[in-house]
Amino acid sequence: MNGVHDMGGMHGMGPIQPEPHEPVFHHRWEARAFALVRAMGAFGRWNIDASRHQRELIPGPEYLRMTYYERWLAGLAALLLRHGFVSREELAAGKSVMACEALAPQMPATPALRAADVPAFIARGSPAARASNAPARFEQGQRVRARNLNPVGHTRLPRYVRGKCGIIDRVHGVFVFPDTNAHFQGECPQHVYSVLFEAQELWGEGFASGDAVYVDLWESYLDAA
Amino acid sequence: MNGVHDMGGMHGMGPIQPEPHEPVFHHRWEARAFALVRAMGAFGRWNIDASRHQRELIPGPEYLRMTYYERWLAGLAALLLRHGFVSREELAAGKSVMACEALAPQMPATPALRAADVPAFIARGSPAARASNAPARFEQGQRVRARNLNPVGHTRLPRYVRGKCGIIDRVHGVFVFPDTNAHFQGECPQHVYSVLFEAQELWGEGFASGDAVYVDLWESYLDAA
Amino acid sequence: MPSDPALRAQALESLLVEKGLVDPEALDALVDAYEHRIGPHNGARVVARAWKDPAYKTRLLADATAAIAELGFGGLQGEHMVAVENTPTVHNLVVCTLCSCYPYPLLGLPPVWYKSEAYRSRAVIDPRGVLREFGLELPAETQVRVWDSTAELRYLVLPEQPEGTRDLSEEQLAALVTRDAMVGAGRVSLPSAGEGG
Amino acid sequence: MPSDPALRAQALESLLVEKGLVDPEALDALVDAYEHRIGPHNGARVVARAWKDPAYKTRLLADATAAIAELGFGGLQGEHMVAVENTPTVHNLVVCTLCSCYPYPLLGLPPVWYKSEAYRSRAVIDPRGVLREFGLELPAETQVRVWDSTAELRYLVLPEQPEGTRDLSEEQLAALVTRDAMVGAGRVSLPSAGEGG
Repeated sequence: MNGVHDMGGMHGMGPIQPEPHEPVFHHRWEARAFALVRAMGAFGRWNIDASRHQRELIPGPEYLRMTYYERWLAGLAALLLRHGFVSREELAAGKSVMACEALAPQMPATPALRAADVPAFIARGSPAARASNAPARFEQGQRVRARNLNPVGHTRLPRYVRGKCGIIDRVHGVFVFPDTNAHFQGECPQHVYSVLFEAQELWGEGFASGDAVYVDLWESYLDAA
Repeated sequence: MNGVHDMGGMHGMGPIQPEPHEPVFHHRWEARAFALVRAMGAFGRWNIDASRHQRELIPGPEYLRMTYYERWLAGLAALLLRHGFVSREELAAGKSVMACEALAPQMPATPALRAADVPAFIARGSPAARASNAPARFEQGQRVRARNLNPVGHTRLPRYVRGKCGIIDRVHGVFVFPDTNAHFQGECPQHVYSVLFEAQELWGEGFASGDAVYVDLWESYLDAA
Repeated sequence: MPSDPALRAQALESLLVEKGLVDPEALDALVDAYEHRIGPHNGARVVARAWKDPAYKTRLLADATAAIAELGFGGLQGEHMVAVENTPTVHNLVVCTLCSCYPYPLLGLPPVWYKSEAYRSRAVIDPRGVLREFGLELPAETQVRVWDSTAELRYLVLPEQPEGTRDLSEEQLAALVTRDAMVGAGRVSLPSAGEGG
Repeated sequence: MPSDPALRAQALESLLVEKGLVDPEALDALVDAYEHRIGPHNGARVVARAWKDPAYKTRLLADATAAIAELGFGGLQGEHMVAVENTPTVHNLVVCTLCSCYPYPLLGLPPVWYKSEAYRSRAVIDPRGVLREFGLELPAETQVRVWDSTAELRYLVLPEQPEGTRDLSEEQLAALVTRDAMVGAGRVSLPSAGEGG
């Protein structure tokens, strides 16, 4: 979707403000929000693409008003609701209204992530590469054009490269495809490429010649050019 | 500038909510803000392009949070300050801190617009067409490509047509050029064209064939294609 | 400046009046003009005339600014007009994606929906979806033309005249024409059909 | 849900704990891991090793995931790593325009500036201006390469080793390496030069 989250190339977002000696979390609630998202993600009822898309669905004006972890909280609440972990009433009340089972018969009643399992959970991560014998359609050095796709659903093809020509810089391998995975329509793994776009191709004459932006793009985002 | 104001083609801005029997103004302050902008504009110290650009300079998150007339108020306050009509202290206090002359020697002390002159002021408007013998570079039916320009300053070339091909639908005549006029760098009049862009050219396959968007573009925004 | 826009507007007005830069009666006159004098009834007169008078319609489509001036309309934010005609095969819709440009002399000040981010963003990428939200389902074979008011041209949609209204007077026809129809966000229908405006 | 995010987070946590879905000690452990165990000191070890050991550097640039795993790092949000090398003629800068992807195992959680709209929007269109705001003025002949983390690859910038540090130990070198330098928003300098991050 062409949401405000897709902000590469925009002006007017204010100055960059590095903070010396910045703490990992600025407020305790941020730490809890971060951990809640991870702990509930451990149930495996959704995936990282669905989770990102849920945050993108926050309406533009609200998205920009919120801080990073406010978006995480909003996205988590929406996912919990959608997947039957909590009811709207419970979210409003901040406490259990009825047994979880009553809402969704398959619902677990024990945490997916125990304290003892946290180190292994972090160490394991959630690899998105998939074994595949599919041949790569493009090879290093090949000229490609990013397709002009404007789906209403999730995509990782940013607006600023659509329609632009680039060069395959490296072939990363085969990865889960977010555009389907975010909507629970399957992993549909595809090759991912790092594509080099010259700054002048992206932004026009007058930009520094030689400067470039490298963007990781799935095969179906690209046409030979 | 690539600000959030340039929102053609975005998703996620919420539903459209027509309001039956909508009043012209929803609050008295909106009416006063509207009229203040017009009355102060009558001094001719700035132009409509500068006025639009001033509103575009509202940082993205604030721009989207504000209502239409809040943006007008914010833009007006910034213009008044910038052109020496009021001081920062006066804006903060909401009352005169020192004589206007002390701030800017050339400053007028009488209103530019009197009640009796309002009908003529509205009837006259502020035509942007300029007499010119310059030949039009493009003619009806000609294929053009919108240039990929990404200036940090004001422009009326929306992002969604940049790099896209279209057909000259009509030649409107010669008009003041906003990209210079907004920055008080002269009117630099140019031909303006209505350019027909096919929906599929703008948004890709899958969009309704035959549907089109017509965009009014200045000559220097276009290349022959 | 206070955070409440009402207080902010009031503070700004009293400051500018105090400094002798603004005549509060000029503000009253401006507000009065757009609340009581200038509005969609102007545009409706142009549309009704075009429906009744084929020669006028020809002039309107060829040079809208001049044809509209014949009825005494023009000026602020209508200095340069273009009229586009809806037909059984073409539907026109007007938007201003970059701000909210609108033909004041014919339609008055724009409604909130026209100025909304939702409309400004979606009209050019999903005009059929937008029209659906206005209750207008267009057949696939109808061509949709969206006019993005990026320059100082202002657009008036000349709606299709509803069936069975040939015998109505120009005044009666004008009473049927809604603001939304002149933006392209609606059709003109007979009173019985009922359409907001 | 309450409008204050702190109350909202608390309400959500107590609801999920009450429903038996969340172990609060698991939350404590997650927070503790990123507050005390996982951070830029990890990435600094990788950089220092690459500076000291040319064979390691070759492996890091060829297969960063494997080379980083040699030092025991990897996992969540660092499953697939790429290392890009700064040289006197090339400067690399990492961003995630679409959200805020960041190599957790090497750098910990991203700082606010990295997640800011300002950085996400401008890094790809005005990287030199962005770097200037970080106090880094790049000569025109230096090529700027911006890496937009749009997929599940995570990027580590291998900064240039500062002059006069050949004799330092790997541990001493690691102490010089800043987070900003590993994102490409800074250079590594000697302590006397002083650099935040």
